[in-house]
Amino acid sequence: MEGNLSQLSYALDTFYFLMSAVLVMWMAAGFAMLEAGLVRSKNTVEILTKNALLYSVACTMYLIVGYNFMYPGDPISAYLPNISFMLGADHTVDAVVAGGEGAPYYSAMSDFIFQAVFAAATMSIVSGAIAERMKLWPFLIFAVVMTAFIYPMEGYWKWGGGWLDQLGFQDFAGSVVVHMAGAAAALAAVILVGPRIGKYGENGEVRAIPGANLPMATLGMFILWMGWFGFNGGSELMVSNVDEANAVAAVFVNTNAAAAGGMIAAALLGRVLFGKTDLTMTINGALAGLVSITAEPLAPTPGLALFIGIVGGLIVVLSVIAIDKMKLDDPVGAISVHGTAGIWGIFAVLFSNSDATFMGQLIGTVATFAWMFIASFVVLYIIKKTMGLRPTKDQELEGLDVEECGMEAYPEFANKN
Amino acid sequence: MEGNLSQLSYALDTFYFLMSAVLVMWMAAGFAMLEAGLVRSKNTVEILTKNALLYSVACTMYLIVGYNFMYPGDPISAYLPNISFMLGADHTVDAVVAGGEGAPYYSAMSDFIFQAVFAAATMSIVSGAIAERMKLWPFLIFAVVMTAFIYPMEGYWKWGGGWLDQLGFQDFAGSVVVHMAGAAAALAAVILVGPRIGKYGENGEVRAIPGANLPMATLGMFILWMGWFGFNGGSELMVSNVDEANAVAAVFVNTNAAAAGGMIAAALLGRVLFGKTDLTMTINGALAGLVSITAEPLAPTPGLALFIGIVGGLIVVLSVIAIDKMKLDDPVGAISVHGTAGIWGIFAVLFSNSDATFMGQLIGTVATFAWMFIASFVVLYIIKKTMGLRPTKDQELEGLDVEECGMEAYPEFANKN
Amino acid sequence: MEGNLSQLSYALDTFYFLMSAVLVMWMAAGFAMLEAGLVRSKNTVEILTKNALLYSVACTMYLIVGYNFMYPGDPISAYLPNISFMLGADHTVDAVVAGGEGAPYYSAMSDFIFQAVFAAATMSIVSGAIAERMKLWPFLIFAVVMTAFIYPMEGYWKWGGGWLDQLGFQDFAGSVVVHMAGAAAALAAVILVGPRIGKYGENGEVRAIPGANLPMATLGMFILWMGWFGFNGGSELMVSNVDEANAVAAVFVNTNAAAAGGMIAAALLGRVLFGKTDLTMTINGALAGLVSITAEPLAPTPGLALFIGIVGGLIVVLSVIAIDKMKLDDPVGAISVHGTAGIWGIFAVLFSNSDATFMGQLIGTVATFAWMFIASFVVLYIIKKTMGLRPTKDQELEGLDVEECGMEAYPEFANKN
Amino acid sequence: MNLIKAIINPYKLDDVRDALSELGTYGLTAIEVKGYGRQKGQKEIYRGAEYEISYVPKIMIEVAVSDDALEKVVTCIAETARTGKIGDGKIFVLPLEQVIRVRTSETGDEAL
Amino acid sequence: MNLIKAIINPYKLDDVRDALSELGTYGLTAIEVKGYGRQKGQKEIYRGAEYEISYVPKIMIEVAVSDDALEKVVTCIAETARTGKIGDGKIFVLPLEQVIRVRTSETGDEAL
Amino acid sequence: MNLIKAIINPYKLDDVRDALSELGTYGLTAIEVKGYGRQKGQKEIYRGAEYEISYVPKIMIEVAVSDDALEKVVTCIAETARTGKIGDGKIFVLPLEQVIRVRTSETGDEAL
Ligand SMILES: Nc1ncnc2c1ncn2[C@@H]1O[C@H](COP(=O)(O)OP(=O)(O)O)[C@@H](O)[C@H]1O
Ligand SMILES: Nc1ncnc2c1ncn2[C@@H]1O[C@H](COP(=O)(O)OP(=O)(O)O)[C@@H](O)[C@H]1O
Ligand SMILES: Nc1ncnc2c1ncn2[C@@H]1O[C@H](COP(=O)(O)OP(=O)(O)O)[C@@H](O)[C@H]1O
Repeated sequence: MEGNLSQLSYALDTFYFLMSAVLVMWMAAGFAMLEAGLVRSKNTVEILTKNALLYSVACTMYLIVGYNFMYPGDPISAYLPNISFMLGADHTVDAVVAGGEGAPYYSAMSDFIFQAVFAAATMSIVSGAIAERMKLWPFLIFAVVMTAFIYPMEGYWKWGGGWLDQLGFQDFAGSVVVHMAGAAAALAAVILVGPRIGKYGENGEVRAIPGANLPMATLGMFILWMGWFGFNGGSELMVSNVDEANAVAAVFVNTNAAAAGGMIAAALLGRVLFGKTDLTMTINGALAGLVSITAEPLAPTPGLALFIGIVGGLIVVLSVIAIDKMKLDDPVGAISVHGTAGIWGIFAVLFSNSDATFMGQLIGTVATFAWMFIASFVVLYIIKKTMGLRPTKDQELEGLDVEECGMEAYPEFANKN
Repeated sequence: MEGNLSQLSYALDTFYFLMSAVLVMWMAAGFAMLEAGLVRSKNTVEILTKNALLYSVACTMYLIVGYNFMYPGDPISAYLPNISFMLGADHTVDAVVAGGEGAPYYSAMSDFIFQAVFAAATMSIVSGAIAERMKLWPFLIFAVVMTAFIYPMEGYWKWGGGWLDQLGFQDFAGSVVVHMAGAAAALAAVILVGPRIGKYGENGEVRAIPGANLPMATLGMFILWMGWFGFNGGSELMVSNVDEANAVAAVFVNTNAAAAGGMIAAALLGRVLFGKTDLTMTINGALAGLVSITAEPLAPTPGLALFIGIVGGLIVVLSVIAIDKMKLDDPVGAISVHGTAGIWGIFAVLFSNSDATFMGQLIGTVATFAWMFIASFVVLYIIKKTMGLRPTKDQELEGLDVEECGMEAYPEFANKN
Repeated sequence: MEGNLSQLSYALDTFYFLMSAVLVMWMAAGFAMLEAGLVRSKNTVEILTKNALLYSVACTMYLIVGYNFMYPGDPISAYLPNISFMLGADHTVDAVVAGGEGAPYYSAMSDFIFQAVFAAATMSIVSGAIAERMKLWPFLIFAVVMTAFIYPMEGYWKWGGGWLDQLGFQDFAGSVVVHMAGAAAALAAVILVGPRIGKYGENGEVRAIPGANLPMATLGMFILWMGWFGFNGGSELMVSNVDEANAVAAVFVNTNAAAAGGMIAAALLGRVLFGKTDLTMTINGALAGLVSITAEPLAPTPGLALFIGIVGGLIVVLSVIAIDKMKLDDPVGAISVHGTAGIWGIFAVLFSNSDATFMGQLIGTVATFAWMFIASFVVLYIIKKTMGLRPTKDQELEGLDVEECGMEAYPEFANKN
Repeated sequence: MNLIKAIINPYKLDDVRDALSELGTYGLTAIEVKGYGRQKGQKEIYRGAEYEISYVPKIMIEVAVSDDALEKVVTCIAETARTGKIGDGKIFVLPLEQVIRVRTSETGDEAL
Repeated sequence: MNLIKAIINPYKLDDVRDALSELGTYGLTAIEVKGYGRQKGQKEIYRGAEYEISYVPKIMIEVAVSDDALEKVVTCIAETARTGKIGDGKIFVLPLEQVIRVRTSETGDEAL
Repeated sequence: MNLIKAIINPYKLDDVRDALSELGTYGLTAIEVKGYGRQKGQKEIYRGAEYEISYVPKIMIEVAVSDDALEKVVTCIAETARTGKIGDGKIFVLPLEQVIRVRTSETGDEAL
């Protein structure tokens, strides 16, 4: 009887996990649509191919080794996890029914799928930043290493119980562990691959390169927003009692509030700065709000969550402009949305979570950034020297779609200039 | 033990609520795609921006004051709620475990998010009706008042336990409280803002202005349909026992049946009237079916639900034509889909719900319409006289995208005529 | 107390079923976007109309008679089910609480909606294969017969407990019962309707007819992938205890792994064969992986699931080319994705499910194929002789959109050649 | 015979066509073009970077007319398309050596 | 030299191109245009309101040819594009004063 | 007066426009065209079937110029558009009988 109850509770938590995983998997479509909408039509097929394949590569590599590397049975040290392959067996009924401290309360398989889509999300951040000028297969090879080792390494440090966790670094759903981490890798890639032809004039002026399909980009934002309920909501890891259910609900409310605040703030700031309401900035604002709250979507009151989102929305607009000024060409604003806003988010934890310390957050952020940036830089550098990262000038002018995929995204209407 | 069971039950109902909220939030994307597909390309960015921002504004205002205004702790009277700000604490374990009459059985936070997305849906209805000719910020200012007070007021009358509820007015998930209410506000807006340039010829003939991207519009319909399972399904408010679970399942079946019936009926009627199968009418038919069943998706047999949807689908086609003849320019058919079909739906309740009375339904409909129309009209009139609602003739001819947002939706292919 | 527990468990299973149904319903949008993206713009409105209406027709016919025909109360024989109309009452509390063998553990209504969307999926497979050249209403009339009788008949043989089930034929979620079945019907339609004008040159060379909107097609793939978690995950039929929860989680992991493997394999093979990475083949690869694992997503280890998907991805590429060589014009590759990969999937069951026998799988596949192909062929042949299946040469050259629907998908930019 | 090429504002196309029909000139071919001229496209800002939508969307219509019709067709187009604002466009007249109607192989004025 | 402008049905483009290649004329430029003429676009209904897709989508091809090639190129286009139905289109021949091949600065017939 | 029709590579459009402005020629009309010529589009494979993107996307610019400006405008366009690679395009010069500025009814050179 009691056993049946814990079984039912196990079932509910597992189901909650699986639904969250579905929502996070859906974010892959969001990134794909967002990026496909913000590039020029001549590079659309290629970015779609990248987004589709990176998701598959991430899930595959994470299954083969990444998951175990991030959550090792017997880590070598608090800094270094351990390698092993594929997944183990799931929890037995007895283990669950036995109950007591640390008894399993949801399926290990559901945990894997939820974690796997996080790895894919991290990689999706990179694809947007290097859009329109990086070759497909070199990118995918990077994705292999990234999702098998680079991301799982720092993931282990925090969520795998490594040194950052022991140090008290607080990151609920991954403002830094996922988002800023992805942005750091993106930054390394952007530096190594360089800006798109024509993005910066001789006299160093910044040139606008409008995206070809803004409805698509807007759809991408809505998909990401929807998926984020799974991203943050699922990160509570349990829903099966009153306190946990309240917690998950609070996470939903705060996540939504921060996104709303970020969008409104970015739209208003854009209106003030540019005299018009920039839809792409509005989109970035909502995403920045989501990233900002991801580090601590539970503890804040909805009012505070709204505030955290608003600041995130303001920051992202300024960050996009600043990063452009630094001649770092980021077509979709990935570095600003996931990086800058992620850093804001990690420190905003201090407002509401008393377990967080300034030093802890600082060290966690710096360490994660350093690892992700350096490791990505090295791997990409090797790829650059071996297969090369960038297509030829002519290929880039003609567009990567025909070059890489031999087809056009809109063969009947696009005019490729 | 017993306590654990009620905790688990609380968790399930809360989770069910949250999943429903996610689906309803997703409807915001549906409205955005539907409207973006049915306008001309030169007004696409602007309608997307409106849809994105109105969702954020609605969630924010509803959080700050709307929710409390609609569900006041201490209402002033059955006609007038009361003002208070932000959300209170969630339910305690003790209160839940204590059980007994009126013991809380799901998280208050989950209730809020579910209610908030309803407020956003109401506002989304307006944006479609005034597409292509209303300035962005005046629209958003209206959205602020609408979601903070106008909608919550009549929401209080019925769902907040106000006079319409006491009067026995029956509206399960909001055919009138949400949909017709939104349509009434839309009607006020359409009258004040006037038709698009060129919509009606000198000799009063009605001119067609085809939407620029029908796949996008179709996607919008599917998204809305999907979201409606949360909209109606979640409105049962409980799933945690056999009767409730059966009820939610019945709501799913009936909602789907009504949508299917509405779509088929509208497609056939269009085929008969126009000689061709009008996709946009087919889309409207499905949505009209959904709106029609929303007032009572539980009591009808699936057969009756199918019938209610079919009638809704027939009505919407005739309504679209009639409203056009009245020179009320509604580019997406929002008034017909949400208003006309909503009224049909509220009276269709009489077929299956014995608690409903003709007078009750009539009074509820008239009162809601009157309030929504008048209040919206007044607010919009003030905005019109102060900041103005409409862009200049040249701006409208050139398109609102460049005027309001400084960018084009499809810069590489659209030809703006 | 015990009763409450079984009630709660009933509620959870029902809710799990409903969420799965929502995901499968969402697949209708996936098929619509996939097909709308892979046809030429001049046939886009028509394919969207087909996809929208076939979903409604399927749900309606399945409600009226199809469901009862597939799951008859008193079948005539193991080969022949029985006809009856509409749905019966749902389970009573007593029946559930009574417990014991075969006590109902989830709502019958939730079962219906889950089954209904399967019928729609089967029909969606056909619409893609005959895209750009089959008249709308004849297609819909076929959809009526298909979802009312043709599909339910073979569905009864297996899932309704008919002879194939008694024979030990194993098909977890429908690699054959749904997917290959749909492909068989599609094949009959493709043969009867013939290839698109210009698809095959005089000298028999195969001409490419690129799809007009690849981002749309990619979105379709992601939607289908997402929906498949409901398609396979829901087919476990229960989640409410540790073993079942683990099973559902395993299904999620395997489904995702197979899709990922299929996509990567197809992309690589395409790269090798064509020298470029064909996005449409990459999409087909993911879908083929999903179809392949659908016959047995539970028993395999994730590693085996990955392998099954990989083979599915390789097969689909070769199949698409082969079927084109046989002058069977299948614009979206439906026959290869659902048919060829489905057959692979049904035999792949032998790797992991000891209950499956080679003969059992063979007979089940052959019988299902034979029935679906012949029955569909006959019905379509009658329609062809009476109303005709194909528009005139001029209409086809001009495009079906204007002919059938009187409107264009992208009136402002498409150039119809 | 002559070929008239007129560059006009897109929203004037229907008016011009109607005006021409009244003159009895039914045939014409319209082409979407981007115009650069005195009338500058506005400066816009996209994600913080300035860019000029430097062209203005225009429609170019081509009408083949007989010598004696030339005069009135040109004036007709000019008057209908005129708004007095910069960007009204231009009309070019080119000599036309031969016209063939594909369907009938008629040539010269009969082919118009 | 002459510039031939031919307005044809979109689905005839490939045939015409092939036919011209056989004549040894490789170069041409194709432009998507909307045609108005005897052939009326059909009346359609959108959401209950009538509208005429009053134009017909056509392709205009421009081919520059030497004087002696003119004759056979025109006939070739006309014959390939002809279906005998209204809407077959028209061919215009304009005098061409000069041709320059940008790549090599060749002019005149060599530049064709 | 003359009408210059130049077929150039799309990414050269801005350069050509800037070059012309420096010459003092502000007005021009740009048209998206598909070019067929020596420069063949590549063979591609779509779902296993070969197809040739047989055209190359080009931009055709039309500039009306006075007789004395003709020379330098043509050279200016040719030099700016030249890359030396096949596909650089062609420039055609046609006689222009008349030009009218719609807004002011000015005609002839003043209208340019
Ligand atoms: N010299 C020219 N050659 C070709 N087209 C021109 C020329 N000058 C102007 N145009 C076309 O005429 C349009 C209107 O010219 P513009 O100077 O803007 O207005 P207006 O001539 O009325 O002052 C331009 O957008 C361009 O398409
Ligand atoms: N006077 C004209 N000037 C320019 N283009 C014309 C003229 N007359 C016809 N056209 C073009 O030729 C196309 C075919 O003409 P139409 O009259 O429909 O067929 P046909 O000439 O074969 O009877 C039209 O769509 C239009 O693009
Ligand atoms: N005879 C012609 N008539 C019209 N346009 C032509 C002709 N020959 C070439 N063109 C145009 O010029 C473009 C460049 O010509 P191409 O032969 O490819 O390069 P190039 O002339 O530099 O060798 C072609 O794409 C086509 O648009």
